[in-house]
Amino acid sequence: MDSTAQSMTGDRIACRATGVRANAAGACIALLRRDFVLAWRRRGELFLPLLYAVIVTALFPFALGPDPELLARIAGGVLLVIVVLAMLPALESMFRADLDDGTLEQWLLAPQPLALLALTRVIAHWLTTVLPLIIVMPLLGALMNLPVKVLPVLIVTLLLATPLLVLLGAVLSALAAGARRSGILLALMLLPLAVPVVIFAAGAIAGAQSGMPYIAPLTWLAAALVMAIVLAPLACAAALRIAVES
Amino acid sequence: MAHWLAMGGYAIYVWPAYAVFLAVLAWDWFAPALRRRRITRELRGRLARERTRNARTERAEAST
Amino acid sequence: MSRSYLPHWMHWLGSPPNFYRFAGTLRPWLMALALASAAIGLYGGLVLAPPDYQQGDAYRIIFIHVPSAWMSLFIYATMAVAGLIALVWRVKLAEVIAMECAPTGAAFTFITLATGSLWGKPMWGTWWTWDARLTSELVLLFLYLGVIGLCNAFEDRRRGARAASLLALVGIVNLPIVHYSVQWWNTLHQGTTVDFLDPARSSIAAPMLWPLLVMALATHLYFFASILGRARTGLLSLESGKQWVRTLVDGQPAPTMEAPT
Amino acid sequence: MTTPPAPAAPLLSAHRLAFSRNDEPVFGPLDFSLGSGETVLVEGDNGSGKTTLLRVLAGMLPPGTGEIHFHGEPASRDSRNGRVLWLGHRAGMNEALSARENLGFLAGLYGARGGMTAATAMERVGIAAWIDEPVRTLSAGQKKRAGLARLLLLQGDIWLLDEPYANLDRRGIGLVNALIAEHCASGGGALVTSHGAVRFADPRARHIRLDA
Repeated sequence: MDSTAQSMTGDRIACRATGVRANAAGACIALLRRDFVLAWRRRGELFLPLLYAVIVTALFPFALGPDPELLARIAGGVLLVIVVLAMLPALESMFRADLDDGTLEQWLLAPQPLALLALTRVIAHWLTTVLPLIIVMPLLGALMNLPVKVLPVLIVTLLLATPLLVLLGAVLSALAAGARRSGILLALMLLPLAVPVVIFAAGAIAGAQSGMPYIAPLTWLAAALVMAIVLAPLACAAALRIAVES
Repeated sequence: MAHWLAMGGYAIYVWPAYAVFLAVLAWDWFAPALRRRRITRELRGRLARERTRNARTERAEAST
Repeated sequence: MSRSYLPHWMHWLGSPPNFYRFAGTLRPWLMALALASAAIGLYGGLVLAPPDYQQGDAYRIIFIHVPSAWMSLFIYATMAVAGLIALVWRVKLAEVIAMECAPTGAAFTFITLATGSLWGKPMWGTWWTWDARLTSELVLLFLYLGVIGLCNAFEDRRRGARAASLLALVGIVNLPIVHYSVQWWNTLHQGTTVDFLDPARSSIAAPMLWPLLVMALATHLYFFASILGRARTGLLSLESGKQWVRTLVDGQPAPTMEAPT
Repeated sequence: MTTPPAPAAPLLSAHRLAFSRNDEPVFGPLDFSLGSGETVLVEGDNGSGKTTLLRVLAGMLPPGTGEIHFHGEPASRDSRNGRVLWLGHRAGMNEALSARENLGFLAGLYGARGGMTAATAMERVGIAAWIDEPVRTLSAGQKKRAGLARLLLLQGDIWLLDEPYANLDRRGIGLVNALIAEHCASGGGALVTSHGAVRFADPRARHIRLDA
């Protein structure tokens, strides 16, 4: 860390003399690195969503009976819903700590656009809390007897759908950060926004499962993701400004 | 009249629908009135307390 | 803030005491008109209009169901516009109106769902179906509840109003997407779709159409009367420290000065 | 540090600046400017709007009426960000990370000053030994000092310091005054709030008095 600061200092002297501001890429990398260090320090917490997903997945066969065909038929949708539910608790605390300790005030005055920092935070959040869920998908798929040919489609779907959900969740999390309590409120706010995502994701998975074309819903998801990458950070930044105002 | 009330056999669907409509809108209409009454009552209490407080300090000032 | 380029009357009306008085005068008239037109509309719909040749008398739910559905969307749009004004210009009145729209909008959305369910049971044989329109309406109800919940979760009501306004704006981008996606989803799972007798079909006969339109007028008038009353109450609680509220509440001039310390 | 030649616009200036919360005036209208090398002390009792004034200047609250200029440009994200450093009641540091990690991150956002590292900044504020401890374990005074280290490390010529003396012992207060003096000597400026209990070192500092 010290050496980074040292090496940064080198460029900054030049920056200062010419009046050039700290660059955006460097800021994003610094934020990513910080969030990774923080996640690593709390790595125990990162396992909780995984554990949750495994437990819930394991409950389904008990509740529905071990009929492999039944499980195979519902596996895709069930796993999708489990991933969405497992993502929820972490979404709530996306900005809360930073608001409470004053870090957001520092974000607000940083030379970089607030939306860029918010987008970087979304990326860090997705990589640390959601990616592990996607990585264990083959295991969960096996528990649910998911047909092997569906697994790649499921994973691609999740790779498109979960960033979208995290982007939407970031806006809501920023909105709720200034509030007294959130918890169930975040789920209530997320539901309407998540409906289209879940519909298209489930459509792609169902298509793959029944041998029908699944490219169209994936394309819609991808288009929505591109749109959200542009718009959601802006909304998130506006929400963070409201949260910091007091 | 009874024929009309029967709604061609659909009375158990039609009239509850109208009842829901009226009940929900009645709630919507009267809820703010109740809230308003609570607000004015609280405010009146606050103003009364303020007045007694001011009267007391004025008396205290007069006596010193 | 720079509100000076707004028309003069808007500026005047934006002042809470002015709005309070103006709304107080207008409200009874609007409500009287709403009740009168509702009486005409209901008489036309429940008495004059003939039974439907397919649905018998069950279709008479249309006279409240469809106006409520229209209102649920109209109020959402109103809320979003007021929310936008609240966010951009920070007009207090716009914040109040945006937030007071939400309960009434939720009420109409709930009515739409409940009456739709009561209509659906005899027509489709089921209380609920995941039809595109019903599902969108349900999502709309959740949007309203989210706005109400977010607004109330804030200690500072004005900040809560602005946060909830932003949520309302996000929701208005979301609504068409929801509607489209639900339609797509519904055609995908064709088995669950029930033959929906389109209630707003344009081929509706004139004796049925005019009561429907009069009822739509009545609900709009009701909404305007209701939002004026709600906004009055909202302003009263938000401005409770102000002189005009104090004079209004107890008729006597309030103490001009805090107790000297 | 490079300062523009003499007739340059002040670092920060406010013209008829006023703020109302819920239509109750909080402060103002105020006219003041903060030139290069100057310190402005904002005094007033609790509730007189000192913190609010600083938050308005920092863009965390919308200005009610009036104008704010940074380096002669009307206040906006572009004219403000990267020039202003903010020290508020909260440290602006994550409790689970060490001061070194926090400072490293913020240096990534703001850029670090020439010749300054997290270590040298922490050394200067006298808590070098705690640089690798989680911020959670620092005392309130040490957190404040860590916040001062942030001011030293990061680029930005306008310091907005909200109650920098709070939680500090006598030596800490001396340190704050010394840091402000150094910052001003190198061409920066500082706007400092204080509820008046602390004697401000620089006799040339200008004062703004806010009354409740």
